[in-house]
Amino acid sequence: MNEYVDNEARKAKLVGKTVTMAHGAGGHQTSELIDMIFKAHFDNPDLTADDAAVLTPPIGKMAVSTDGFIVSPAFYPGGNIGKLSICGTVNDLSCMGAKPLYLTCAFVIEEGFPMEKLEEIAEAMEKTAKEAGVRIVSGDTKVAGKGQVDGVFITTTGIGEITDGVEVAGNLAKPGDAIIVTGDIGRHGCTILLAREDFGIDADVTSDCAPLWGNVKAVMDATHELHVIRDATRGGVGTVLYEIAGQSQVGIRLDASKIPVAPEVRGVCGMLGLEPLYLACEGRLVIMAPKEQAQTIVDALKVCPYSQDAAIIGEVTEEQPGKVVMLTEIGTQALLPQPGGELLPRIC
Amino acid sequence: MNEYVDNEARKAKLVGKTVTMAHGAGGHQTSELIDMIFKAHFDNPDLTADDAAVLTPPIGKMAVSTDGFIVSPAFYPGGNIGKLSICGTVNDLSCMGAKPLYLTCAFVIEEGFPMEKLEEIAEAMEKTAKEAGVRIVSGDTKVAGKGQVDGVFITTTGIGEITDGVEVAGNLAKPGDAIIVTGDIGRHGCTILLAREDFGIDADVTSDCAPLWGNVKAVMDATHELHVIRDATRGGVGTVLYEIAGQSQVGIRLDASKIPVAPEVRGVCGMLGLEPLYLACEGRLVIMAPKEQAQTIVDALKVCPYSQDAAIIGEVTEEQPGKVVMLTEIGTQALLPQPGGELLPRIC
Amino acid sequence: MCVGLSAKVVRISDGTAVVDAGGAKRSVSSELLEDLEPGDYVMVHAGIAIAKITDEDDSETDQLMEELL
Amino acid sequence: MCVGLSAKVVRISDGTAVVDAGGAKRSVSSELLEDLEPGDYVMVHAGIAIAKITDEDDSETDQLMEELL
Amino acid sequence: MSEGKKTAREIIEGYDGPAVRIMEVCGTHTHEIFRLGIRKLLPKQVELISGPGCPVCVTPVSYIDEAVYLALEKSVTICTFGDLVRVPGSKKSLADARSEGGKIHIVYSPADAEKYAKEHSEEEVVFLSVGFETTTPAGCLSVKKAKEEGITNYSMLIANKTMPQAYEALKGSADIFLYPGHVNAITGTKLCEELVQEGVSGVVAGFTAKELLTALAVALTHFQKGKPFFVNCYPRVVTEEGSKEAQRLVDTLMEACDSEWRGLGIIPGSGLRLRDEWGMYDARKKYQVPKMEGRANPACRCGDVLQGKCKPSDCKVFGKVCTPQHPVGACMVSGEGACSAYYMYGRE
Amino acid sequence: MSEGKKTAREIIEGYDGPAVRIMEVCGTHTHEIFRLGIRKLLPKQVELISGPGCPVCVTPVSYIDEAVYLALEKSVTICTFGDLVRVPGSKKSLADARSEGGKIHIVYSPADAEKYAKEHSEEEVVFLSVGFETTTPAGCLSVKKAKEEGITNYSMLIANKTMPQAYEALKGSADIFLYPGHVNAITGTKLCEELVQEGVSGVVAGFTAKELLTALAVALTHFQKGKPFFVNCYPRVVTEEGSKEAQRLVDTLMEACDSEWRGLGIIPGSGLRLRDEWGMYDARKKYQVPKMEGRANPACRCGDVLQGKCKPSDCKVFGKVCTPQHPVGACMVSGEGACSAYYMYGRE
Ligand code: SF4
Ligand code: SF4
Ligand SMILES: [Mg+2]
Ligand SMILES: [Mg+2]
Ligand SMILES: [Mg+2]
Ligand SMILES: [Mg+2]
Ligand SMILES: [Mg+2]
Ligand SMILES: [Mg+2]
Ligand SMILES: [Mg+2]
Ligand SMILES: [Mg+2]
Ligand SMILES: [Mg+2]
Ligand SMILES: [Mg+2]
Repeated sequence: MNEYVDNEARKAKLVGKTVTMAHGAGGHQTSELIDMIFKAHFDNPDLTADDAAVLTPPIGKMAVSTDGFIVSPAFYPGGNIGKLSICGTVNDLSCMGAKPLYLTCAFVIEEGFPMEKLEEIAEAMEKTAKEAGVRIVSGDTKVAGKGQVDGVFITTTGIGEITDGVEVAGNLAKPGDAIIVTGDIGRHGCTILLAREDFGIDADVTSDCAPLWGNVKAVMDATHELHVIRDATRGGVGTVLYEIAGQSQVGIRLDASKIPVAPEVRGVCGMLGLEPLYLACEGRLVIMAPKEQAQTIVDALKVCPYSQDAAIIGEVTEEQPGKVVMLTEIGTQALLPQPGGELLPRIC
Repeated sequence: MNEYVDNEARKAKLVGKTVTMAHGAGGHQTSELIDMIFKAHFDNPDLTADDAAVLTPPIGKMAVSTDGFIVSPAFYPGGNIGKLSICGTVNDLSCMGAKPLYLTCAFVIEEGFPMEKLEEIAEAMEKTAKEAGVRIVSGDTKVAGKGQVDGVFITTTGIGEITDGVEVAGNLAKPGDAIIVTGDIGRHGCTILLAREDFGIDADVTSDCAPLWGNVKAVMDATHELHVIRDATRGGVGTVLYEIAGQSQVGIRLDASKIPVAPEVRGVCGMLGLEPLYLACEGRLVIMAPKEQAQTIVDALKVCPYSQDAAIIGEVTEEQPGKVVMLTEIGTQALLPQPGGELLPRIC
Repeated sequence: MCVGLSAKVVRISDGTAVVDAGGAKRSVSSELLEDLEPGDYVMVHAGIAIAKITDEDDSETDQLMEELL
Repeated sequence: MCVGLSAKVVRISDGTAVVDAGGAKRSVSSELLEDLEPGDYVMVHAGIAIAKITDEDDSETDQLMEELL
Repeated sequence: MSEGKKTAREIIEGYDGPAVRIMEVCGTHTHEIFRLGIRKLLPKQVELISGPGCPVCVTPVSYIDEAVYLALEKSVTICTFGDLVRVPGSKKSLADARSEGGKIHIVYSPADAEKYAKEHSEEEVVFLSVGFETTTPAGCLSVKKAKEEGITNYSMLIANKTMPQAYEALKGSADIFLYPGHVNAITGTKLCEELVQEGVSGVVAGFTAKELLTALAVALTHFQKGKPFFVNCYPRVVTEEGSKEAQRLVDTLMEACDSEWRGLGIIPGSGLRLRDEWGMYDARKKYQVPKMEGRANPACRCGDVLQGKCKPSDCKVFGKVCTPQHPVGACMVSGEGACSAYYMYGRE
Repeated sequence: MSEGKKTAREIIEGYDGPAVRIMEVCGTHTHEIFRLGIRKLLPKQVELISGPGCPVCVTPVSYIDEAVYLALEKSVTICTFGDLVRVPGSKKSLADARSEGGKIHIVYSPADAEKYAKEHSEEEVVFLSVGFETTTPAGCLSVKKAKEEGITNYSMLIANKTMPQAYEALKGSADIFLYPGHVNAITGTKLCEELVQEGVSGVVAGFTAKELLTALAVALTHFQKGKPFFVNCYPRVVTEEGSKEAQRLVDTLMEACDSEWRGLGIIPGSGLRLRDEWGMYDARKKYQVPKMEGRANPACRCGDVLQGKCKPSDCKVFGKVCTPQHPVGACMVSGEGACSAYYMYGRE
């Protein structure tokens, strides 16, 4: 109750305030900003105010991953850059079969950025980190001059503990593996595109952004026979599949009709001449595992949040190593074009 | 020899090229950029192309630190943002008495940034990481649209192994401790100020930016009786001393005449009405240890690169906890003003 | 040469139609088409409805095939 | 009210003097001072040399004290 | 779906008539034919040629140079379909111009460009008007609207083209034209019917798998009968008359002119320009754009490819120097370009 | 150093004459007196009052409002000494304006502002001309240069002030004035000598520790003799005549006007403005800056502080609401301001 009152008081102090160069100068006001927002949300026994956090290392092997987040706009249907920055790194760790333990976050904030927005971002980070079971242990705040950065950038780095007996990697796909996606694809990329560009398109699409350690754990609990787990972020499922095909030197055959795509996403893609397979997801995994395990995995996923729509969308083949082939609606097979370059809406 | 030829060929390919949005789209060209520049410099057995690096965890306690680097300009006398981004995190780990083991780096690059500049940055990172004995294990590259970011930002996160038996922290300063700085102060801040702003001042000042694990190790080898080690970065020595005085609830007394400042830095500060104690250093430590150890520590530092000018500049006292007092040139004692806010040159 | 999308008209107001494709809505020019009504299907290209579509799917090809054989 | 810095003149060219303070050099206006020569000491404020200094340090105060006592 | 249409597919796969060259004039047809792997269904003696129906592919180098000039020299905001962003000019693409600070704004429609101009009265806005009969009306509507609203900072850089002259020019290149359904939606079918008198056969095709297969089946069946023919296989969209409104609109604002087609040279009367009374919306006049010499890469055989004189793989630089990531010619840029399609779908 | 001057210090510490109020007029004196801890040397009956000699402290709220108006409403580039950036206006400081996108450029000298204007002919540049006799010539030189070079995008927002009128106004506030050496370097000593006739005593003081102590010793020794006096204790810089060139320069370009001093109100004839023939360099005229009402925070007692009527710590908001980080009045902004000095050096 008392905490509630304090929290309200804290929030009230943020109203109308903005981040200033002084908040980035390393003195009193830097501490003030950290206390007012970051400590209020991230506090835990491992969080340090010192130069570095002192932590108990993971047992066995340790997974480490870093990602910078520069999403524009920073707020969009289904999330914000704060949530994204936690999910991105939690998911990268999860994809190595690693339980996320610790997270660091470094903020670069534009002078004039509203404190209330920063509060929203930190709130989302707190919530998402909690859900993922990961502790924020160290942070950094830099303030960039007006125009030197657009809004706010966040870089997170995660440390995870690799569960014994599970070895997954992009080069371990085997012919005969089934290919599973954990839900409908392209929602994050579609959401951002609509939020950023002024295409005048109105569609009820929200980002799929979600922390997926729970899903990976469920799959690993169901079977240890797993070859590849990958989150289909930048470049979407299509890019990830080409990467894996290359790393593992296998062919990949997708059944176009099995790939889950929300009708709205399909509609937007139709208008803008885009292919959903190349739109980023931030809450979808691509999993490759022996065909025999496929249904077990899908069943395990279907009972987890964020993966009720898991589906088997294709298989790994020996033919055409390095390539991704689509089984089309007329029963032919055609190469999926290699992704490349910036995603540009087109009219022809 | 052959590698030399290849490296020349690689570099030749970068001439006149710039980073494009396509390099950030996550497909083929992203890999190309990573291979052409980052892998060429950072390659080592622990560096991953996967979502996360898989590493052997440190023994005992682990130190983790992150920092974002947004220095403008990115190139300045004595270094560049690449060198800085390694030094900053290596030094933060070192300040915890932790030997730096692993480093991740996340780049945010502005569309149009010259490849040759990126090459120079990566080259400096390679060289500095090697010197510090740390391995770059994972990276990330994002490309921001023109104007969305100014040049290049780098966030590094480091993992270190804490040597048994050493415990240093900002709250461990004790009355009677001697205060040591490892060299002349304010050079980095002064260099950046002159490089960034057009004050028309011409001074032969170079950044002090340096990786200091070797110096910390030398000190720890000389004595385990250490209380505080801190790198005097943002806000300079003055800010760091106030922080420690607050965290340890002690007073600090400095002898103004003992503080090493290069004459050029003093000259620049004279012109711009600035106090060298508030100018950032990127290669200077503040060390607090029992008075009896002070000379041993200084002697150990004087034989290391980057700390030949180490000096005892004051002592920790019981009086005026939380405050920093200066012994002035007329033998009086006066409070050092509390640092705060942006560093602004002044005429009055 | 022209990405065309068949979409359903959901609203009309002078010269403008709001069309819907799978839930993605956008307002497009309907100046080239007369007598458009909500429920009609149109072919949309670059922000204008270029043609009214008589069948909402490609089933008319069945008839073409019948004629052919 | 005015941060003043005593600096040594190292170069002169019409209306402008390059002054040196501990190795930090900057060109300042010397329009307010006549007959400036390299080696002279000047008081610099906001980019102009406002006065020539007869003594380069504050030792003249010794004399003042002597007179006083 | 495929079962229902076995008959069309059977006709195609079972075709045992004389050798026949079918030119799909439309880039979207090219794209769909590749996506669906339809070429694999064709007997040897049926050859599909990808014609000049991709506005990007036929856009001359000089046009890009003009746009780059406006962006960089005149500091104009360029509004464009995404398709044009990566097309190489003599020295720079629009993506290059953007990375040098040029303002390139991607729009879904000319109407959006006009709206952008209205909302950014402090900027000079130029829409890159390319395309055939289907696209031209949208550009004309935007100019009409600008006039109605008194918008003076909006104009178009026009490279619109008309198809009939191209059919004439390419008469000898194919036995059957697969006419672009959306062009015919505007122009109607009369012209195509008239071409039958000149011995030119063709079918109007829609864009779904079923429509494409049906059109091909119809074309091959008729071809075997030995007489020139025309069939509208897309009657749900295409009428005999086409869109009178669109024809009237374009005729009010524009008049025919000679026009350069990349690779094909100048085709008399195949272009459009704004009539004199609409001259203030003509960016070339408004900004006195100098005549550009437009040097295409001499290795590029786009022109021959467009005329069916050679296959993309016959071009020396195809797939080596010229890739979708680093396109040399326009046919490699557009997803509809024959070279791009050949490359992406892995056809040699 | 301190040993050599024991005599001056002894005189000060041993002073046993009547109670005496000494006003250090100059902000730099205030700053140095605090930095050196000189107040601690003074016997009880010697009171040091910090007068109105900090240009920032006496700058009225309305002046900042005018500058903010120019930056935000007229999109002018403001060139300013760093000192003014954080001074609160009625609603916004220049730092606030900058964080809202206003262009605020910090310069070392007015000459640099003029140079900036010359090199950025596409911008309108306004220099914020504040300061007393010492600083005014630099502004005049910049205007003269702009005229010579035909620069038309440069002008000044003028709030320059002259000291003699202030001495008159403050006559009753102190027994002895510590005259600001650098003002006297321009004005000479005649005026101060004349004030002796009116019973006003004073010494011209330099800025080193030795010079300050000497000046105080001289002042106290003379004061004990009971007669009004004047001594130039800074003869190495200050002559009787001052700088004729500077006086002539200012007189050529400027004329006296009434001027508002923050806290003191309007002092007739204490301000300067450009003469009519230089009106094109007067930003108020050039941009028709409307009259600003300038509401200072009613709690602020800056005016009383400047007149020695109260100590900073007598102000209700001192150190609570009003801190150097969040200054309420101008005296808390400048490092020279009495409130700031009291706060930073911890005097109550
Ligand atoms: S492969 Fe490239 S260069 Fe060759 S014809 Fe095609 S577009 Fe032109
Ligand atoms: S403490 Fe602040 S509000 Fe009070 S007089 Fe000083 S500047 Fe004004
Ligand atoms: Mg990562
Ligand atoms: Mg943003
Ligand atoms: Mg990632
Ligand atoms: Mg990933
Ligand atoms: Mg930090
Ligand atoms: Mg750190
Ligand atoms: Mg930079
Ligand atoms: Mg740090
Ligand atoms: Mg540190
Ligand atoms: Mg990454």
